[in-house]
This record gives sequence, structure tokens and C-alpha cells, in this order.
Amino acid sequence: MQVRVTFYSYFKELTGCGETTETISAAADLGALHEQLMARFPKLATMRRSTLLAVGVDYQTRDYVLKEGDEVSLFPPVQGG
Amino acid sequence: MQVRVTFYSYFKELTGCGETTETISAAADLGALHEQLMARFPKLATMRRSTLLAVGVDYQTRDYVLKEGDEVSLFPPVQGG
Amino acid sequence: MKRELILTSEPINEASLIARRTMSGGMGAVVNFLGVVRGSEDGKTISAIKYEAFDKMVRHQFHLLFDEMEKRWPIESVRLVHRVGVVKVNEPSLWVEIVAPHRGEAFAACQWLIDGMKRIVPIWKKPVA
Amino acid sequence: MKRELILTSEPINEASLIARRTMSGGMGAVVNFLGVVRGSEDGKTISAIKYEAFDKMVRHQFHLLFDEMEKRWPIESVRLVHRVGVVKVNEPSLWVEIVAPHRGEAFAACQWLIDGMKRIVPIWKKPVA
Repeated sequence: MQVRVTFYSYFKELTGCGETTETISAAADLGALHEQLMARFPKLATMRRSTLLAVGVDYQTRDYVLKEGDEVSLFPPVQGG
Repeated sequence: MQVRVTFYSYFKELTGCGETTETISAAADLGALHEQLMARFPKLATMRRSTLLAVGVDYQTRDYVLKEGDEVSLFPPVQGG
Repeated sequence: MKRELILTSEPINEASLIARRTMSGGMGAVVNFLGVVRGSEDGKTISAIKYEAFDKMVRHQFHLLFDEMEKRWPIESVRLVHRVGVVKVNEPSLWVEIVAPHRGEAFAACQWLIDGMKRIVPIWKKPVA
Repeated sequence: MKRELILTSEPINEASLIARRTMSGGMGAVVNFLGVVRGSEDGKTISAIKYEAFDKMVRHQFHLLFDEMEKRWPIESVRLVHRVGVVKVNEPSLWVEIVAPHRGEAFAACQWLIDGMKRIVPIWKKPVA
């Protein structure tokens, strides 16, 4: 199964890309996807604990089970204002 | 000794006047003046506990000793805004 | 701390007050409060409120509050306009502005100033039917 | 509760936002907050901040905050404007307005909304030297 992943803010610099497509096993959860992404982009691992994870326009926790077509976003703590 | 007394807000209605001059004994304090005014204007006594007392532009407590030329003000709780 | 205090019987002109705002490079927060006369007072419909002020004491007491604000928070500017006389329903009677480095102190100071005003500044309201 | 949310790369025009304000007779309090880009960030002098927003999620998350505000306080109107892109030092990046019956709820809601924004709304800052 494939999911599209978008990085925001300096996560784009950490990964060197704004968007990527990641192949995951069926019924993988968001935590597993995060691990896979940190393996592929080691600099992401430096932000492991403060990474925010969203699917579509909602935050999700690591145990969220991914579905075909999910649009995942990874980003650092937000800083509006 | 004479002091000038000004009433504000509905204290003017309670006393029927905006300003008066009161004769007090030398070294009378603000509390004594207040008692004297309540005797003269009995409706003022209904507001005894919530009356605010000022001399010039500063609040004073009942033990403030009055001096010749003091301008005393009596008024109900303030309500700006 | 810059201070501006206006007691006026004229309508409050927010736009012109805002146009006159100045703030230096270190300032990150502006809080404005507008108090507006509501259509009812103690459950009765009213058309206006008449504000009476003991003018000289109002000025003095506001400056005591400003002195205290200046000690408590790093505020660059406070401006306050209070109407006196008749203020119709839906018209503003009070405008306050605080300019400070950060929002926390701007909000805290603005609320503290209004609370202080309601405690010690000799202004009174009389509903107009 | 009326809601207006604007994400814009244009300068925030306070005067025109204020001119467009509407409020009903029961409303007694307006709180406005203006967040302005400061001349230094983490101790370094900067000339601007570049704001990046995950637009669609920003809108959704703000509306979640508005939903919650509406449950907590009797607010008539919330309006919020946030700049995206480059915002120069001394220019506002954020404008918020709350209209409510009384000042307590207007101040509480305004601060709660800004705190909520800084917790969950996906906007990021990048200082420009």
C-alpha cells in the first residue's frame, strides 16, 4: 500500500524534499510509517519526540491505522502568531 | 473649621444638593464628618457602608484628620467602563 | 511608558486612535479593548447611559493605576479614552490600548487596568430610559 | 457565533477590519489583539519572518477551536486574520477580534484562542536575516 507524505517547515530541509510516497505494509499504523521515514531520512530521527503527525487535516496518534489514499503530514511544533 | 463637601452620582439625589459647607470641630476626622453629614442628610445613612470618602483627589480612610481648606467628596461605589 | 488619557463627551473614534498608534521595534503585542453600552441595564431596556465623572480625581486615579502598571509590566504605551455625558446604546464608552513586547503582559495589564478602573476611578453611570 | 478566518499574504488592514465590524445590542465588549513581528528572534536581529502554513489544515484546526470557543463562551463573533509569506519587522502578522456580551469572556476567549492556535494550528515561522 502506498501513502503520500508531506513535510512542512524545516522537516523539508531535514529530508531534502517536500513530499514523498512511501510503500507500507497493509494495516501499518502511523507509528510504523514514522519509523520507516526516520530510517529513510535519518535527520528526521533527531526530531522524533517533537514530530507532529496528521492524516488529512486532523492530528492522529501513532496507533492510527493507515488506509489507502491517506495523506500524511509530518511537521515540527507549530508557531503561529 | 469649615470644609467644603461635594456629593457625586445619586448622593446628590440623597442629599438634595451637589455641594455644601460643613462646620466641624478642630481636629475632627473624616469619620466624624461623615456622621455629621448623615445626621444632616438622613438618606445618606442608607449608604453608610458603601460610601467612598476622598479628600482632594485621593481616597482617605475615616481616621484622616481634616485640615482647613480640605475639599471632601462623598460618593457611592464607582462604575466606570 | 507613554500614557495618554482622554475624558471626552465626543464619540470615540477608533480608526483615528489606531492611526495615531506608535510602537518601537521591540514591541510584539497590542491589546485593544472597547466597552460598548448595552441595550439593557439590570434587566431594563435603556436608550443610553449618562456617565458622570469627578474629572480631576479621575485623572489622578488613572495615573496611580498607570504608575502601578509600569512597575508590574514592561509596557511601552497605554492609551485610554472614557466618554462622559450621554452615550447611546451600541456606542463605545471606553477604549483601552496596551502596547507591550509580548501578549501575556499586554492582556494581563489591560484586564488589570480595567479592573482597577472599576474599583477606584470615580465615574458613575445613570441609565437613560 | 459569526466566524471569519482570513489567511493572506497581503498586509493586515486594521482600519478596514474595524470598519466592517457588526455587533448586536446585547454586546458590551470587543477585544482586539494584534501580533506584530519583533526586530529580534532568539536574540538575533531579523528583518522579517516568513510564515508557512498548511493551509487546509490551518482552516480546519481554527474551526475546531472556534467550535470549542462557542461551547465555552457566549461569543457573538470571532474574526481572525493571519499573514502567510514574508512579514516585515513592525508589521502585524496576526489580528484577532472577539465580540461578546461582557469583557471577562471576551478576554478569556481571545487568549484561549491564541494559546490554542500556538498549540495546534500548523503555521511555522522562519526568521529572515
